[in-house]
Amino acid sequence: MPVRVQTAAFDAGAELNGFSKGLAAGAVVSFTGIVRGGGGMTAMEIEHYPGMTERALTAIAEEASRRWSLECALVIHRYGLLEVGETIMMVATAARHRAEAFQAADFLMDYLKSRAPFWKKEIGEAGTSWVDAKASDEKALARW
Amino acid sequence: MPVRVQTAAFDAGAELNGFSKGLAAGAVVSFTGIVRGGGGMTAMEIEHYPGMTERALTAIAEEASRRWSLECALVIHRYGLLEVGETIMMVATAARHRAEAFQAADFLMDYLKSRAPFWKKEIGEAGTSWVDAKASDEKALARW
Amino acid sequence: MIDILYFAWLRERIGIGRERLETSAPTVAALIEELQSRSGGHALAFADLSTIRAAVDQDLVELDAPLGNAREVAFFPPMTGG
Amino acid sequence: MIDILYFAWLRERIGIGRERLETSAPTVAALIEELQSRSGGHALAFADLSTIRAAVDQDLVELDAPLGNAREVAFFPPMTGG
Repeated sequence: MPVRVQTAAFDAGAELNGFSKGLAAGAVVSFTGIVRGGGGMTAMEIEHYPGMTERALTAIAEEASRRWSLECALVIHRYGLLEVGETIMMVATAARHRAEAFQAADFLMDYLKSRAPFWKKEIGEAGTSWVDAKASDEKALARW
Repeated sequence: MPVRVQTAAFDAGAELNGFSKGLAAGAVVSFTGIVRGGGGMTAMEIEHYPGMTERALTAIAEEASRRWSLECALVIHRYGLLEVGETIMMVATAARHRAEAFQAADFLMDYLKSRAPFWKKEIGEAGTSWVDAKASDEKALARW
Repeated sequence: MIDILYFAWLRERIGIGRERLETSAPTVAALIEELQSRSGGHALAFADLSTIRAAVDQDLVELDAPLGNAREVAFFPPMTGG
Repeated sequence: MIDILYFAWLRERIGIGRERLETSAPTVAALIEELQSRSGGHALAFADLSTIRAAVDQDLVELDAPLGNAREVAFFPPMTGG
């Protein structure tokens, strides 16, 4: 269950291909998060908690593997300064059947959103502001 | 809503990157289907109904766009002879919020499985056999 | 004249992928009854209607659907894409 | 001695990302009470406990969790990854 936390940009397509290569599984689901523009936002800064981040992501990936028959799972999350349009993070899951791959990826995203120590700050023309956690994200966890 | 039906192999990673480029959406979900080995299977042949296939896939993609606020959706499906490990098909969805991107991709897969005119035949050491439709796939449609 | 298309194991059992015929069948089901008597292969292909799906002019329909002025009717097993 | 870490707007309000102190607080909540009186920035950062999350030795905990022999306690707002 590879987990990577990095500042460097990564190529989501190349990661997907690397992840899918040589799999015995038939179903691969990926999620990619991209810095969204609009509302005068020009960039995003992501802070994290070194040490705990890797630990939390690994625990979440292991929990997903316990709940579903995954052949493999991948989590990559960046931190630092990101421009609009840059890829923030991705998860990928591989399973024999599509329902498992979908559910595990959905689960990974819900937990990663609210339980991995990352904090987003929007940088715009009018200044900076920390992104508020959404009630809907906390609610999404109750599904699992 | 690009829909492609082709015999040629395609690069899922390159497709994902092309799809994600310049999106205003923050969330991209992809599903990739890969020919699974095992049970003496060496290859798969996919038959389809030219004309109707494109029509059915386009209708399914349009229905997904009506149900969710998608910025974009992509469907690629191959036919003809595929070796174990080759990519059969992919769907990708882009939306502002991850729940919409996940649900739309899940929906596209369920409909594509049971409502697009493709038929899989497994080719193995012991001969060939048409893949039976699964009751679970028909049941999955009832979710939507 | 109407084009009849067969896919997957229906095509294999019947031995051809397409034929053209004159019919006055009012529904898809009535057309199937006509087809069943054309050959042993046809009879075998249409032996169990629960495994038959049909499209009229490239739209999926139920077997009791009217044929109307259909130009193309296709028969095939449940689909297994994805 | 215990390491206290602050992230995001807690770090900004307090003005530092880390400090080291001696405490005999039995719980995270008791530690927060001690911290609130260290400076105006601390008081502001910990003004609304509903917005405070905590980790003890890098595991998320509730605020009433015991401190035990913790070596590192971190405070931060609700997480916004992904």
